[in-house]
Amino acid sequence: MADTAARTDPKQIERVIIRFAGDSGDGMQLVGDQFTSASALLGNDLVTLPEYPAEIRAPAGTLAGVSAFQIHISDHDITTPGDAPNVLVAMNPAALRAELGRLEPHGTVIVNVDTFEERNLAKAGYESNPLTDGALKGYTVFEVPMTSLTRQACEPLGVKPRDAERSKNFFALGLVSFMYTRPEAPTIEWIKAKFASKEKVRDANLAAFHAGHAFGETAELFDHVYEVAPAEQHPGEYTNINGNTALAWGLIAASRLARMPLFLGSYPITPASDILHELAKQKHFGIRTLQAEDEIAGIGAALGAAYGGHLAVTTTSGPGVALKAETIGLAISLELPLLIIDIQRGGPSTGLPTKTEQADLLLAMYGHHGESPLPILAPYSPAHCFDTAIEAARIALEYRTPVMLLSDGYLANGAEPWLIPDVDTLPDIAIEFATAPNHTDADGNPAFWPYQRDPETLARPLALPGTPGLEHRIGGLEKDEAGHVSYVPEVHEQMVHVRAAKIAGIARDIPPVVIRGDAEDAEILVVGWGSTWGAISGGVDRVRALGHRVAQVHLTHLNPFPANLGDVLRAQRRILVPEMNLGQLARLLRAEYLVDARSVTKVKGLPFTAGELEVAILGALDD
Amino acid sequence: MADTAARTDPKQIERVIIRFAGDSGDGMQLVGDQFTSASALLGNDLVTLPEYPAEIRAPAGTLAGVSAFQIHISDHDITTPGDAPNVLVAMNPAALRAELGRLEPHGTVIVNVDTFEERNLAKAGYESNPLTDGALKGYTVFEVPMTSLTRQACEPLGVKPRDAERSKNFFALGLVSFMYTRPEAPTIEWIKAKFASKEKVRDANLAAFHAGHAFGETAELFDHVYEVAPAEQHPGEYTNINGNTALAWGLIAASRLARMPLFLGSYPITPASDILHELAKQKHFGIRTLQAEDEIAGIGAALGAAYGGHLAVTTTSGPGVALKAETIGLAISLELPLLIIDIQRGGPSTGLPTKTEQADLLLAMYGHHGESPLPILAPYSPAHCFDTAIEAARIALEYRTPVMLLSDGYLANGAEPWLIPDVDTLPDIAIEFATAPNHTDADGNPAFWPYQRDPETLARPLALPGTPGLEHRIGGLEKDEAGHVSYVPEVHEQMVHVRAAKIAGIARDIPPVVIRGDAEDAEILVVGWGSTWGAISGGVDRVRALGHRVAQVHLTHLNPFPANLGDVLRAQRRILVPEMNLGQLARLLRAEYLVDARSVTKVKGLPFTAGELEVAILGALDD
Amino acid sequence: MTETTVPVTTRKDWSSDQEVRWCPGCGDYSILAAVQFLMPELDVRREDVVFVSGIGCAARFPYYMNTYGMHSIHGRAAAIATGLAMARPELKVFVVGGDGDMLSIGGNHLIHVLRRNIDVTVLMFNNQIYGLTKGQYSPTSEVGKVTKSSPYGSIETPFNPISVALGAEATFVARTHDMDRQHMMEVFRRAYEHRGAAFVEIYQNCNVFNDGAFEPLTGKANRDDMIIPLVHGQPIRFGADQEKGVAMGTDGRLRIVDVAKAGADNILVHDEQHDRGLGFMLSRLAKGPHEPTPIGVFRAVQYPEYGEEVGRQIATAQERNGPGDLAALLRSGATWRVD
Amino acid sequence: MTETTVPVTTRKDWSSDQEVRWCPGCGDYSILAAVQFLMPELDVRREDVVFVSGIGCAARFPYYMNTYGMHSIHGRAAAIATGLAMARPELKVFVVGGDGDMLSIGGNHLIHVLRRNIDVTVLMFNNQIYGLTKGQYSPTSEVGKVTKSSPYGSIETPFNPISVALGAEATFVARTHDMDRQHMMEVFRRAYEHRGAAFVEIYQNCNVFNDGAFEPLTGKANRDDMIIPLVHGQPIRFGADQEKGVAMGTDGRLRIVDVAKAGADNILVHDEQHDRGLGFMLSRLAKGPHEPTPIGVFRAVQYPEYGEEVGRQIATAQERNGPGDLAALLRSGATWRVD
Ligand SMILES: Cc1ncc(C[n+]2csc(CCOP(=O)(O)OP(=O)(O)O)c2C)c(N)n1
Ligand SMILES: Cc1ncc(C[n+]2csc(CCOP(=O)(O)OP(=O)(O)O)c2C)c(N)n1
Ligand code: SF4
Ligand code: SF4
Ligand SMILES: [Mg+2]
Ligand SMILES: [Mg+2]
Repeated sequence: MADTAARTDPKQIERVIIRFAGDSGDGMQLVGDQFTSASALLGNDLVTLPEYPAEIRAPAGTLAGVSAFQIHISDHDITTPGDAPNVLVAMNPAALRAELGRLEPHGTVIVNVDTFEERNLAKAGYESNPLTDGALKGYTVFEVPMTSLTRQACEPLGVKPRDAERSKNFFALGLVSFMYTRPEAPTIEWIKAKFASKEKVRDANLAAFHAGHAFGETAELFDHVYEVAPAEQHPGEYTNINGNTALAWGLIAASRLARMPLFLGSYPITPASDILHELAKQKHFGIRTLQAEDEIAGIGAALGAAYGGHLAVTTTSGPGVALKAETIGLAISLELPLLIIDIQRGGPSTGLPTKTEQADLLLAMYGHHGESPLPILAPYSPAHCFDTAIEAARIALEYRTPVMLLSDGYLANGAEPWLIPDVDTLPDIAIEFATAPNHTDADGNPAFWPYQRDPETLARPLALPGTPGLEHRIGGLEKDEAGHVSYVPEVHEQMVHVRAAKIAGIARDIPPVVIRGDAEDAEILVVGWGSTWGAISGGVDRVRALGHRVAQVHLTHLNPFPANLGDVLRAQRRILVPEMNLGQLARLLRAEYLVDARSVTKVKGLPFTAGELEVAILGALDD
Repeated sequence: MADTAARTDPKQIERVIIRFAGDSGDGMQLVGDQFTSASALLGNDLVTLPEYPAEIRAPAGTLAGVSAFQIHISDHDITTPGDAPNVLVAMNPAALRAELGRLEPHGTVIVNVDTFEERNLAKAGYESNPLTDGALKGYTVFEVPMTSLTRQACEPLGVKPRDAERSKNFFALGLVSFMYTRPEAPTIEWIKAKFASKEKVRDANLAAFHAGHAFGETAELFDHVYEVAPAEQHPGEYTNINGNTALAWGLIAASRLARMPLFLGSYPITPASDILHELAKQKHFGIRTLQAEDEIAGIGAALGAAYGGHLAVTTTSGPGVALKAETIGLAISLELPLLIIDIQRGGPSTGLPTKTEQADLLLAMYGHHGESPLPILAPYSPAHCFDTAIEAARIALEYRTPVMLLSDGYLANGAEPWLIPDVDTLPDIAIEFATAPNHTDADGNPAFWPYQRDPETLARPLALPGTPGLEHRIGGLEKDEAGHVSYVPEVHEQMVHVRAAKIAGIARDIPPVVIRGDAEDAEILVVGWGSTWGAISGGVDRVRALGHRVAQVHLTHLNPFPANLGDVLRAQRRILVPEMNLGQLARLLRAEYLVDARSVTKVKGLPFTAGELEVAILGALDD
Repeated sequence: MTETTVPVTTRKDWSSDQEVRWCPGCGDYSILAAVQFLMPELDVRREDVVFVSGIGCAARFPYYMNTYGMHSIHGRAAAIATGLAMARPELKVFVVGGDGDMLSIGGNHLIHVLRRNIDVTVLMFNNQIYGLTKGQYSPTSEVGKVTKSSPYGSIETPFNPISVALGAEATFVARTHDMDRQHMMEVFRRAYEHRGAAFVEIYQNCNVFNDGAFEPLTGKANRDDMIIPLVHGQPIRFGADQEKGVAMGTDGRLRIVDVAKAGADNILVHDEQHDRGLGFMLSRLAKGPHEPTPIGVFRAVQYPEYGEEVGRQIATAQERNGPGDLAALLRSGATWRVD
Repeated sequence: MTETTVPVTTRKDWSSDQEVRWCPGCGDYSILAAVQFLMPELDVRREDVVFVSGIGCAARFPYYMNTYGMHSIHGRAAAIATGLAMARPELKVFVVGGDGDMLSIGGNHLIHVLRRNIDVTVLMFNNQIYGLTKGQYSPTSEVGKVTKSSPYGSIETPFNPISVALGAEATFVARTHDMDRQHMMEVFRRAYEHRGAAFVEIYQNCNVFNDGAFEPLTGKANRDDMIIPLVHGQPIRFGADQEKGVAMGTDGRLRIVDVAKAGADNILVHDEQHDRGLGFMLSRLAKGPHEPTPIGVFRAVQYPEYGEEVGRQIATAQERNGPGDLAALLRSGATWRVD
């Protein structure tokens, strides 16, 4: 058959969802990332979902050790990593067993057949070989001897067979790149750069990648290859970015825009550590990072730096937020700008440390003693982490308040193409520090009153240590306008109200909510926050496509809510609030606006799929 | 005038509110306590309100150093320390200045006139002498040279004048005891016992007390003395008790009723420390107390003891609750019984450490990461702390869950007469520990599954270390019924729901709310929780006395709410929720039941008065 | 529990049914083996042993022991174990964790559990790295260490865990390493038998994120010249032929000397029970695992154990006041009757 | 700020307008006075000085200094000061607090700020009690102490703060007491001038809850025989006629000896820069303030200071990569254009 499928014109498809799965040691995240890059360069729209186990390295070949990377590529605007994968690449039996259930009916399975021998099957808990016992009936299965072909490809290089085997993930990458007509050059360049310092490994990986590609071309397994055309996108320069990197860069941008050095006090914790890693790397921006002894010290140091006039940040996940509660209370009492970034993960307690969840909203809102309000923001997509970091910094600085930013494990590690903003168009968020007294004392002498507020924003003046003549003391005890400790009942009551009013007043300074979908006369409004945006949008679009009128609101500002939110909500017939928790935003909306917001919840450590939300919305319409 | 007023029959009055105020060093709390005891022995109903400054000893004679003790005694059932005092005893100018504003119009002022000289007036910020400049017009003022009379009385004892002066508080006590016909004997006995080891001090105090009494009898200042008849009370044996003691005793009782030793892990903090002090004293009950290195260690040690089968408790205030958040999450995940006791004080941050507030309800409810529900209880009066401690222990043990108990500074230090319960009538709250396997594994061997739940309560079996054959591991990672770590999405979702259902299910096991006042057809329902009970009851009674129909519900169980609460609320025309915060219970009720609960708030570090609530309720009726 | 003798067991009895999930080649395996081999030699029943851990790779330890166990939260194991040991003095409580868990977030609980002399055996796996969070430097990492969180090299002076423990009044302090099962077992046995808090630092190789950190010391070829074994009552000597020794000068300086030159009599005799700082000086001998380093027991002194003292106070209180009468307690203030 | 010389000040300039609210007779007053008298002697401007404190009586200190100040939360001052000192290396940051604040709840931050050698001056007021919460025992209270929380006597071995600091790699460690203003001022000056973390323990009398705790040492009549002054480079001698001294034996034991008998040459010469544990041994000489106790500087060594190292790394990074170009950063991954 000279006229093999592979040589025919590629078949055009709108979109495809591919899931790479293998052992933790198999390098699935690495090839997933590179497949993403190559697709991004092609101009596809894409969303990714990496998933890895909590163990550093669970025993090889076991279900617990399976690591997976899902990518959804499309020729049009997409918002989720896809409901059910179309293609599953399974590097071993455990990967097949763990992941098969997610595959779409009649989906495609590509297995590394070399690994389907007795020991591995047993480790995965298979009693018989699924490749032969009919378990895969209905699926399109390609059995590829990836290990042995990789070994063969590396033989001429003089690489030992055991070492050569490690490159089998690049074989898989080559094969899938071929199937979906990804260009080879960028991947080759990338392998060369990435492994520049380890020649043997570089060459083995290159050989494996070529071999995989060549195998696709020559083996007559595939009827045809596929092509996903570039998506229509705003013109401009793009890069592929995950949420944690976007957040880190957003913080760097905010520090530039505020003309204040950046300070990070943090303690490592999954899935937040990468922000620390990224900022530690970018020291030439004048960034100071402290890997503190614990989360309390992390926020403590950040608070000290904030007091010293730095743009101060602490990053963590749920357990760390819990530990920081007392210091957050102090920051609220001191009224100092501070960013507290929570990359949420599955709880309670250690819970599911590598999985995603949205269950810290009420903790962010209420997790400090006394009446202690603070603003809360949440980005809705990986790239939006960049903007949200800047917006959080703007609010923190302008209102002299700690601000909570709630991202989550899905945003943190998930990636999407991002139209790189023109840095000159970013907002100026610099504030003025006090340089002169703002008061005259009883004896007619100039004085500095650290809690004499701006009448509009209610923000207090900040005088940095080092400013001559403005020496003053601040603290966590209740104080009066002059900053002096006061236990006078009326002063306390007034301060409690002023602190509340200051935060509530931020509503005047944030954009009103905008309705997506059917702004008028909708049958139902779907309200979300954070990382569910993609799935909710997908679900809403599907239900609208069925002819229903559906409105959608997605909140970035969770405290205070946008000023028009109450009116928007009260105008609705039905309100549905999908959340990856047991209904936390719904509680806030019900309490605040007395509207019958109903919850759709998913607490599985996994994001919603658009399909799930389609079903949920349709179900709610029946009520 | 042989026929002096003092020798006429005492004038009967229903009730009186007396406020003793002086410098921190003046011993006002001590004489207040003893006046309380004497009144209790007389059979009066009474409620007290001690108030002291945050400093150990602020400079003598300053406003910051004023310490006060208010007592309300009555011949009928009362519930608050009274709105405005009828009598103010002011030991120095600062006390007069700080406290006069609270006195009822035309009230009585008794001052220690010896202290009204220039230096003291200046320290108090008086520019002229209020005794002579007309500032006290309209009040009935008695100027008594307490210091010099005390000195004179002690002279024969050979006590040095400077030492003698220290007894002037007992002079005041003697005088007021005379005015309100308190029997002398119990106070004399008490002085003898209390100062047994310091003879000189004892004798000086006795002399001063007698002198004060005698002064009242002989000086012809008073038209007549007053008598407050005993209140009608249930027959039985009474003692006067404050909230912290009642709580400590309740914990001891619970440990007896559970047949488990008591363990307290705590870190000192005002106003909770006295519970630690009381339990440390009662070691003969087999109690173990650990003054830990911090709040986290306090709850950590308690959790360890709980795991070991002790009735485990940690006590603290707001800042400590914030610090314990992460460990509370672990306790929720482990499902171990544990009592977390928060004696709330003014916040945020260090706030008003010696003042009362109710602003930790939402912290208790939501202050942990992930979906982490736990029961919350709050006592409504000092004596009710005893019952609530037992009820909290019952729930913790039966449902294997940490429980939050929210008291506050007002309950902690306030006292009331308490009908001592018959210990034989207290409930048995003992639970059974696992002693045998509860499962058979795949190979047919017996196994112990630590998360295989009771189908009704959803409680898990507890096997104590030391139990042969039931060795197992527990932890904060998500786990399945067998107790094995599980990251399976469905297992997590199920566990999240089960943990929520377990706590929600406690509603079946707690008493329904009972309506006080007008159960039917009320114009308004007033809902409260915690220490506001007395003031709310007083306010409700006053409004009813004006002819309005008012219903009152006071919640001890705040999570879950009693099963009938929704029905009760939804049947109302208006709902008013008075709280010493910005409306935290109101938020919970609105979110849960979608009822328009309105808030009345007071955040001054002081309890509501019945008068304030009368005004608030009447105001709400107009809406 | 009518039997009075402890049943005979083997390693297998002490191994749980859970799959061990450390990276292949991790030093944690050999520590686990040492503990599992040791347990049958101790006079203890499985049900009376509890392993409490924090979070980290090391902290997974309890899952693999067929005893009672709690995998708690990061840094808090010592606090939790304190409560357990106080409540149940008859149990044998182990605290297990990593250098991050115990010296970073858990530093305060560690020094307090040692100071209080709670009856627990603390096993600290020091791999000089955060393993579970994938390789940040730890409070024991050397200056200059390049990790994800210190791409320009760490600038923090590391803790010397032995010094920290001794500065915190620890009554038993020892060091061992994962390449010597016999030594580990011996040290663990001594720690287990110590009444009060016993602290053991175990040099542990993290072959994924910090491979070979202790190789200069624990590598077979290096041991003779680099490991200084401490033996109570014996002169402190090392080297293939015991040719090197440690001596104290009147200037208050410990020095490594050539035994032949210095004279065997001038070699310092190790004294675990030295109460005023010798162990500390020995802990300062090496500035890191690239210099000759003492292993073994630095300090072992008998001080009152906390739980026992608590028990004694309760007993005293009961002698004085009787065994707690609830009805009487409720009447211990002034009371009155209403009829 | 064009002036280059620091204006001349007096104590009054350094005193804030806030009324001092300690109990009359409290040792805190004399410490405050010593600091306020010292400040004009240091080459520093008021606006460049920051006092950061936790919670406790001692922690009220910042309110009384007419400088910048933060009264933070219990135990966390060292952590907050770490961030401030890193962010603003030109400021002079003091950390002030009590024994409870720094060694109980704040113990971990204390040992880490010392280990990291952050440029702060830590003044720990040790009154061996919790003052502000009205008299519970503290981690430095002696065994047997009867307090509200230990009615049967405390059973906890106290920390020796000097030992803790030395065990935590502190580069400057000293002790002084509230009855000797000159000594306080001298020690504070040395601590202030030290680059890196300086730890000073100040024996402080709490006359309300723990009166006379240090009287056996600091009482005028007792000082000669009970206080052992440490002076760098000098033999360690004390007594009215310097008749007593401290000597080291080859058995590794420090002893208090009669100088005449032992011979003046055999008296140990104090060496603050001793890098391997002499300061620690000296800290163990007394088991409490009822035995002859060294005061002065136990250790003073020069190690790289943290903030400076951070600055150096930033400078290196900027040399290597230029001063941070935001637009370039956003393009540092693979990019593509859509037209
Ligand atoms: C409160 C909290 N903070 C941070 C983490 C993340 N975390 C888990 S283990 C660990 C450190 C692990 O290092 P180590 O204790 O040395 O153990 P190892 O993995 O090296 O054995 C960290 C930072 C957490 N689980 N909880
Ligand atoms: C988180 C927290 N826990 C507890 C307290 C209560 N508290 C305030 S000061 C203090 C200890 C005071 O002792 P110390 O630090 O020795 O200072 P001193 O008053 O003796 O000067 C305690 C326990 C608090 N304010 N915050
Ligand atoms: S990461 Fe290191 S310490 Fe953790 S299991 Fe792997 S090798 Fe062991
Ligand atoms: S309680 Fe003690 S430490 Fe506190 S101010 Fe009073 S005397 Fe000083
Ligand atoms: Mg480690
Ligand atoms: Mg103290």
